[in-house]
Amino acid sequence: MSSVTSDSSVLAVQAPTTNPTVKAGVHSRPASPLAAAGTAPKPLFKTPAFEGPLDLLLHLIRANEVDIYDIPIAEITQQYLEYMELLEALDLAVAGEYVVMAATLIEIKSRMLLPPPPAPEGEEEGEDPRAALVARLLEYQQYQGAVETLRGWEELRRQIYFRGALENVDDYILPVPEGEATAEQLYQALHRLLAEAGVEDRPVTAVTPRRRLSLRMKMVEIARKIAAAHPNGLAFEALFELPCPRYGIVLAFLALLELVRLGRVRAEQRHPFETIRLVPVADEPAETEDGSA
Amino acid sequence: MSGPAGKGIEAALECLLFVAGEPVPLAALARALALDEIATEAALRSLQIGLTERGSGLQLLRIAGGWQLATRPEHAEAVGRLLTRGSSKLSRAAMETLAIIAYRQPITAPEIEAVRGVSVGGVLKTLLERRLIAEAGRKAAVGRPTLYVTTPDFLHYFGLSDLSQLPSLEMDAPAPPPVPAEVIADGRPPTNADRN
Amino acid sequence: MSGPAGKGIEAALECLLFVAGEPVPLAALARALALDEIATEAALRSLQIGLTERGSGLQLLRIAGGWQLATRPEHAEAVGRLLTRGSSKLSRAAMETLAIIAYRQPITAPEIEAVRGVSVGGVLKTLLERRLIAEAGRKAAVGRPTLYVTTPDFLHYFGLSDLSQLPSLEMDAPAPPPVPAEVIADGRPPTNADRN
Repeated sequence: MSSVTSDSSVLAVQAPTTNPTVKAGVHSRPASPLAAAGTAPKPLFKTPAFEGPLDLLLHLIRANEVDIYDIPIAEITQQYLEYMELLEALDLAVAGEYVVMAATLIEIKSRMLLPPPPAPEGEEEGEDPRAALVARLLEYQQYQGAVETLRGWEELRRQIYFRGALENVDDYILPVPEGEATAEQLYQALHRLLAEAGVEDRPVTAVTPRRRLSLRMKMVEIARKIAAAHPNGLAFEALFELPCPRYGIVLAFLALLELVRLGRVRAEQRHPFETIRLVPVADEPAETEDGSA
Repeated sequence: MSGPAGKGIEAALECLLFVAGEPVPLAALARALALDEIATEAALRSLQIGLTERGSGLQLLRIAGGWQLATRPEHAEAVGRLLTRGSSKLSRAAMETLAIIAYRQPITAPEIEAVRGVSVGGVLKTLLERRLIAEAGRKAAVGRPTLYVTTPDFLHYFGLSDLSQLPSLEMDAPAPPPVPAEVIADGRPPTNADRN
Repeated sequence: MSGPAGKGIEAALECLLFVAGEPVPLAALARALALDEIATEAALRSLQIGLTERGSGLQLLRIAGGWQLATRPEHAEAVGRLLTRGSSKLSRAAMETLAIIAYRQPITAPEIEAVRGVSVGGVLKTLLERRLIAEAGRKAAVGRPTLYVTTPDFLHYFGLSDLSQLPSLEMDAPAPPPVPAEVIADGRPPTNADRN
């Protein structure tokens, strides 16, 4: 019970310390303004799931102990896709955001295979295809560090309790001041609420359950479509059943790329600007595992 | 009585009485302190004397059903000046809940929750404590849920003379059907992550 | 400072802080006591020290822009036994979203989503509901998206007296990644961590 902990002038001075040279993923924990001497924040519990694609990528970067500024894209992409498969195996809905990131990774990977474009005058070299992603990861990592600190402070703060709110004190319930809020405000509140609920001018939205997305399922679906359109071939545009969410488009495109890469589908375009047609590669009818028959 | 342990118990008692905001039965205090009732009562009396001796603004009262911390009457004037400032406005959650009750009374908590899409237990407690709503019997339905109505204080708060002065709801669409909670959230089924 | 008048002021302050149950700004306390702010602050500090010296279970904190009485952490266990209900902790999604808003406010949902890489609609609703964030107008951009800021309740939740107490954002390496302008422009003097 030192007098230090309750003196607010000291509390104010206990501002977070800065330490600019911390290693990736390791953040010094600044003291909470409420921190009593000797009370360390409790360790954080580890959640098994990830908070999105950036969280997953940072995890893979740390787990592989690779330099965030020199990410081995091929390797990390491979592990990322494996993790996505794992999510599906756990019967978790793989959110569209993971799929979008997969597309980004694959794009970066392919750009890194290409020779770099000629550098503009006066510049040493072209931009690293990974630069934008690295910037995002770094920014996100900053906030993760802040979250760790805040989590500790939350824990400390929860060790102290306050008096029930003013209105809980029976002795001191005074008549509420007249005109504190207007009936108009009340009316607005309900209107806002009903508008949010979609009953005002929009029809009540039908809720469709989020479907489980799987690259493999999409590949099967697309392979079937293309096979069915044989021998004319399927128009590229026909792959996408619009309107559909952005990740749906990305997923279909990824599935198509994968089918092309595996040599199961060929894309043909007779003339520039003409519709791209997709035809099955039926050289080896035996190769129909994975449901492409 | 006032050794280190004794002081520690008194300090803990002070905390308990402070957070409770209502009379706390001796048994509940003893349970929270993991002490027997005799030791707890001794500590209460010691705390009571201590508060008086050091001229605290607070006093420890034994009233119906338990023990309660309260302000001393000589500071009523200052307290009155603070409270009349009307510092505590209704939260948005309270306002929305109140709006639903005002327009659809008598109404049960599950019915309010069907519109708001979140649980309203805490908000109802606040509104009851501020006497803006009151209980009005129970609905003849499964679980016999409590019905809520607005009070005269509600009218006073909003400067209305009676309920007929509430602005009429001009809906473009027919009266609000019970909306599934999923629609009120942003169209996605609620997940644990969203709920905290 | 601790003459009869001084003690009387401290006792009155104790009453005010006890009754309010929320952070009370210095100005409101001064008004209720009919004192100037300098004398009121002196009395607050004196009360703060007095509580500690006599081993009270309560402490006086400067939090969320005001002054508030609170229990001392060493009694958390006993208080926890008395209070059956506890508020739920924030989910990780909520924490991340809150951190981004705290550092870059005012900020829109699309801007938050750009940082987190996932949609935040449901999380924002939760944070609004818990009054940790509030809407603050709309951004003059395509679609006029809503801007979000943190609230005094946010400060209170983490035990901060103001936003300057937020932990500084640390970069992991000396190379210059793009530091968002908002971080530097939030009124804090830029630190080394910001520059690197």
